[in-house]
Amino acid sequence: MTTAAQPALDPARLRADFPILGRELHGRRLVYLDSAATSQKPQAVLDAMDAYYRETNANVHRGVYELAAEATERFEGARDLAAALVNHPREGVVFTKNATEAVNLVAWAWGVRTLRPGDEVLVTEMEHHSNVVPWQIVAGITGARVRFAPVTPGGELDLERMRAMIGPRTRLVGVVHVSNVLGTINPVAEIAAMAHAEGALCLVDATQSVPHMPVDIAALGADLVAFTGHKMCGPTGIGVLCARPALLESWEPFLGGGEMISDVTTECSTWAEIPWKFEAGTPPIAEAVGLGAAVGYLQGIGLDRVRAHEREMAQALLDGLSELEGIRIFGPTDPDRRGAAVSFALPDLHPHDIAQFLDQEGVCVRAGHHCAKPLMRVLGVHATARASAYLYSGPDDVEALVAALRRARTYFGG
Amino acid sequence: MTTAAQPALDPARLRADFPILGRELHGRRLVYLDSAATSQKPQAVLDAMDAYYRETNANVHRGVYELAAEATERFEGARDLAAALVNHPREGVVFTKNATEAVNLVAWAWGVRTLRPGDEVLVTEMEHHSNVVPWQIVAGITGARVRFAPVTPGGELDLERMRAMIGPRTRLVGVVHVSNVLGTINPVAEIAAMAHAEGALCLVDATQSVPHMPVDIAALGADLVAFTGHKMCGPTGIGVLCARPALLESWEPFLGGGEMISDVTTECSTWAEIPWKFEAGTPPIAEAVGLGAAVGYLQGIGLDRVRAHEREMAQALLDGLSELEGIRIFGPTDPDRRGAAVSFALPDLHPHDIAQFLDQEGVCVRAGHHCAKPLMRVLGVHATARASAYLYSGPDDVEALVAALRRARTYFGG
Amino acid sequence: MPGLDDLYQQLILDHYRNRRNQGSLPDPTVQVRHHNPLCGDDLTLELLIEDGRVVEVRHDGDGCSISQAAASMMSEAVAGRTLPEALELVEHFRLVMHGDEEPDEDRLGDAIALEGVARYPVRVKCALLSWMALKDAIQTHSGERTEPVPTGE
Amino acid sequence: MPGLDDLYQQLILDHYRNRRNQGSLPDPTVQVRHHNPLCGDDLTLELLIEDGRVVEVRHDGDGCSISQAAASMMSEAVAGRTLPEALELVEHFRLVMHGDEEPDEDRLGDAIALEGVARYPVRVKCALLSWMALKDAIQTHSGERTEPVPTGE
Ligand SMILES: Cc1ncc(COP(=O)(O)O)c(C=O)c1O
Ligand SMILES: Cc1ncc(COP(=O)(O)O)c(C=O)c1O
Repeated sequence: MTTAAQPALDPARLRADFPILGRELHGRRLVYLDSAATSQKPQAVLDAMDAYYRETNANVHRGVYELAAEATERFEGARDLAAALVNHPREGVVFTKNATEAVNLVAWAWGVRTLRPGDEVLVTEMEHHSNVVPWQIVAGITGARVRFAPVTPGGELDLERMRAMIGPRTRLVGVVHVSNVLGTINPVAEIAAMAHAEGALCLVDATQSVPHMPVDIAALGADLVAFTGHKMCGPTGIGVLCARPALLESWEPFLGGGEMISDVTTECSTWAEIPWKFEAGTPPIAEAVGLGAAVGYLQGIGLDRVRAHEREMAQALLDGLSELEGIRIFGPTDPDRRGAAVSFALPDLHPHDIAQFLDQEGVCVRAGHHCAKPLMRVLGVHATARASAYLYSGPDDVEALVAALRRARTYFGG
Repeated sequence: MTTAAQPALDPARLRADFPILGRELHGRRLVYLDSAATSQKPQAVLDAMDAYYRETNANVHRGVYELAAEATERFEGARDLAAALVNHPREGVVFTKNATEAVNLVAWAWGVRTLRPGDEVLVTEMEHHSNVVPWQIVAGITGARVRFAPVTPGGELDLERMRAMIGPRTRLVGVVHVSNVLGTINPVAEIAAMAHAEGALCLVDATQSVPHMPVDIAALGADLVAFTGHKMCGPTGIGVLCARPALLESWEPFLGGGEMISDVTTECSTWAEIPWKFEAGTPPIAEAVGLGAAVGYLQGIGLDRVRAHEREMAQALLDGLSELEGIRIFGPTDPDRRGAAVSFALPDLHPHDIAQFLDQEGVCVRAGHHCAKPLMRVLGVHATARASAYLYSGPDDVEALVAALRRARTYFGG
Repeated sequence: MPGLDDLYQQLILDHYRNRRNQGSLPDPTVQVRHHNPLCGDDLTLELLIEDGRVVEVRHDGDGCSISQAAASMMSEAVAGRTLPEALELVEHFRLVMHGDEEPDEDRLGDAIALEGVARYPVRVKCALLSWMALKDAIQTHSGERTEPVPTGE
Repeated sequence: MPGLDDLYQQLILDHYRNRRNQGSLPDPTVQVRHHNPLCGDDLTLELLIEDGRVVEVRHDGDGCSISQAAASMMSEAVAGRTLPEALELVEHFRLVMHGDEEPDEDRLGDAIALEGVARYPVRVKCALLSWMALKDAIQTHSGERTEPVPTGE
C-alpha cells in the first residue's frame, strides 16, 4: 500500500513496461485512449503467462505430480492476490470468464431460482448492458420486473429518487461503481446501505473502478462485486465475482461439470466447497496467473497513485476538450467525482468519423453506444466518442487528441 | 489435409516445438503422460498470443481504429479456423470458456427453457461430469429425467440397450465421442441417427476426439458438439460449441450483456446475429487467437497422422502395461477402437501412490476418478491411474512409465 | 493521409455535406426505419412506388458521413428503377462492400466512390444501412418481408 | 529419492502394510463414513465411547498409503483419550497439515511421521480423511453435527 504522500506516477516511464505502446499506428506514435474498452498489458503479465505455459502447465486441483501441484499453487495464489486487492475473503472469490459472466452467475444461480412475479430488480440508467440484459432475461423467465434508477442531467445518479424506488419488492440493486460512459463515480456504499435497509442485495459492477482506484469491498458493504481482468492490465478470458461467502454457500450451482462437484451418482450430485462449487470445468488457469501478475503490477505502483494520476488526466481531458467550440462533454465536470473516461460529442462530427480520422493520426478512441444504450437514450444521442486514460496515459496523449480533433473538424467541415 | 500414405510423425522431433518438454522433473526427463487432462502448448501457440498482446491488443467488434480492426480480424479468423477444422459453418461456432460451458450453454439456453416433466435426457455411463451434472441441474429445475445408457464389461456402449432407451420422451442424447477414462471411441454417427429417429437432439462431447483425430461434424450428423482449447495444444480459457445454426437461431440467449444484443431499451432487448448472440461480454480474444494457432499447428501435422501415431501409442501402452502382473486395464483392447488414454489399476497399489511415485521419476500420470464418478461405480473402483499420450509422446515414454511402475511395486511392497 | 482519403473520397464528403433527397415524402408508398446496432445510426427511408418503379426516394436520420453519403448516393442511384432492378442493385452493392464483386460504375453512379469502404469492415455496415433499408422497403411493399421477431423480455 | 522418502517415511509404509485397528466393532457407539471427493478414498470409522472417553477405534475402507496409514496412526493416537482431548488432537493435526503448527510428538505418536505430507497439498486431504471422520464421529455422538445438505438434483 502506498500513501497519498508518494510521488506522482510518471506515465511516460511506465509506458516502457507495455510493449504495444512502442508500436506505431499509421506512422505516428500510438496514442491509446481506449483503456475503458480494454487496457494494454505490461511485460510482467505476458511473462507470467508465458512462464506458466513453459514451466508448469498442467490441469489444476487433482493432479498428484509436481507440475500439477505447481500449477495449482500459481492458480490458487492468483485467487489470494485478487482477494487481497479488493479486501475480500478468498472463498468468496469466484473466477469467471469476464465481468459479464460474473453478473450472469448471480442472475442464474440466484435470480432464476429465487425471483417471483412482482419482485423487482433495480438497476440504473447508466448501467453497462452486462448489468441490464441478464436481469431482463431473468425477468422474462420469472415474471420479476427490472426498473431503472434515473440519471440527472449532470450525469449522476438521482439518489433521492433511487431511494424512493427501493422498497419491499426490491430484491436486488445493481449499480455500476464507475460509469464507462460518463466517468461518474457512484456512492456505492450509500446505495448498498439503501438496498440493505429494504432487505435487498447490492451488486456492484466494479469493472471500471477496480483497475483505477483502491476498492475495499468490506468498506463498500456490497454483497456482490464483479470485475474483469482485461481492463486491469490482465489478460482476456478471466473475470471475478466477489460474493459474500454465505450467499455462495446458500445458492444452487450455476454451471455444472468437473471441479464443482463433491460426488456424482446417476441419481444426484453434491457440490464442492465454495468457491469451487461455482467454477465448473477447467478454469482459466494461465489467465488467472496473468491476472495475479497484473494485481502485483498495479499494487507495485499503488492504486492510490493510479487514482491520483487519473484525476489529473480527467482534468486534462476536460480542459483540453473544452477548447473545442460547441463540444458537449458528458458526465461530471468535477474530477474528484469522476474517472478518466470522458465521452463527448461535436455537433458537426459523427463519433464514427471522429474515431476514423483520429485513427489515421495514431489516436485510438471509441465511438458508439459503449454497451449503454439506455443511457444513450437518456443523453439524447445515438452514440458518443470516448477518450479514456489509464496509468500509461499522459498529457501528451491529451494534446495529440485535441490537435487531431481540430484537424478532423477542418477535414469534414470542408 | 494429409493422406494415410504420409510418413508417421516423429514425436521426438515434435517435442522440440513444446518448450515445457525440455524441462526436467526431479532431475529426470519430463515424461508427460497426462495429455487427456491438458495438453502441452507448442511455441507457435505461445507466440501467437504474445504477438496479439504486443501488436494489436484491443477490444473486438466495435472499435473503428486499426488496432481494433486487426484484433477483430484475428479473433474472427480463429473462428474460421475452428470451423474449418471440424467442417462446420462458422455462424454455428460459439466460443465459450471451456467444453463444460459449451454443454451448459445447451442446458440453459435450450434445456431449462424447453424440457418438461416426463421429458428425458439420455447420457451414457461413461460421460464426463460435464455432460452429466448440467443435465441433473436442468432436470432439478424442469422435472425432466436423466437416464444413463449402460457400458459393457469391455468398456463399450451397449448400443442395443441404448437404442431401446431412446423413445418419444427422449429430447436429447448426450454422448462422449472418446472416453477420457476408457479411451473408447464411440460410434457417434450411429447414435446421432438413433436420436434423430426419435426426434431427439444429439450432443457429442468431442473434447477427447477433436485433439486426436479428424472430426467432421457434418459426417457425424450431430446437432451439438463441444470441445475445449487446452486439450488440443491451445490455451486455457477457451472452448467451442458447434451447433446447428438453426438451433442457435431458435434459442433464447444464455448469458446476457455486451456484444450479444442488437438493441437494449429499458423495456426489452433484441439479440445480435448468431454466433454473437451467445457470446456475451468481452470474449476470450487472445485465447481464440491461440486456439487458431493450435488448429494451424495440428493441421500442419495432419490429424490423420496424429491418429495413426496415437493408435501406435495405444498399442504400446497396452503392451507395456500388460507386462505388469495382475494389472487391470480398462477399456477396449483393440487399438482401432480406442484412443491413447489408458486407465489401469494394480491390485496392491493405490492410484495416488502410483502417481506420487511416478512423479519422482519424472513421469506424470493422473490418479483419481477423472470426473467420471458414475463410470467408476460401473467399473467397481474408487479411482484409477491413467496414462494418456499425445503427438509428442513416444515409445520411450511408455518404457519410462512401465519401468517406474515396476519400481513403485517394490517400493510400496516393502 | 492517403489511407483516409481513400475512404473519404471527395465525392463522399460532398454527398455528406450536401445530402440529396434528404427529408420525407408527403404520401410515401412505403416507409421503413433501420438502425445500425453497432453504432446507433438511425435511418428512415421512404419510397414512392408507381407502376413497379421507384419514383421518389427520401431518407432522414442520424449517422456518420459514410452512412449519410451512402443514403444520398443510393437515393440517386435507384430513382427511376424498376423494383427488380433496384433489388439487383442492392445485391450488387452488397457484394462490392464484401469485396466479392467489382463495382459497376454505370449502375452505381456516385455510389462507386464507396468502394474504398470495403477495406474497413467496421464501416461496411454504415455504407450498407440505407441499401438494406431499401431492400427491406421493397420487400415490405411486395409483401415478402418477414418481420424480425424480437425475442427479448 | 530423498523427496519421496520424506513423504513416505518408513513408519508410514509400516502402518500401511500392517494397519492397526482395522476392521469393525461388534457394537460401536458411533459410526461414520467419509470419502475424499478428489480421489474417491472411502473410509468407515467406528468408535466405542465410554465415560466420555474413546475406548476403541476401528477403521475400514479403501485408500492410498497415506490415508490408510493416517487412519492406523490416528486410531492409536486417540485411543483412551477423552472426547475434548481427541478433538483438540484433531485440530492440532489439522494445523500441522496446513503448516500452521509445529507437531507435538508426545500427543501424535507415530502420526508425527505424517509431518512431511504438509508439503504435498494434494495429499493433505488423504492424511486428514480419518481425522476429519473422527471429529465428525465425536460431534455426531455429542449431537453437534450439522448434517451436510446435499443440494443436488
Ligand atoms: C471427455 C471430456 N469432456 C469434457 C471435459 C471438460 O473439459 P473442460 O474442463 O475444458 O471444460 C473433459 C476434460 O476435462 C473431458 O475429458
Ligand atoms: C462498466 C462495465 N461493466 C461491465 C463490462 C463488461 O466487461 P466484460 O466485457 O469484460 O465482461 C464493461 C466493459 O465492457 C464495463 O465497462
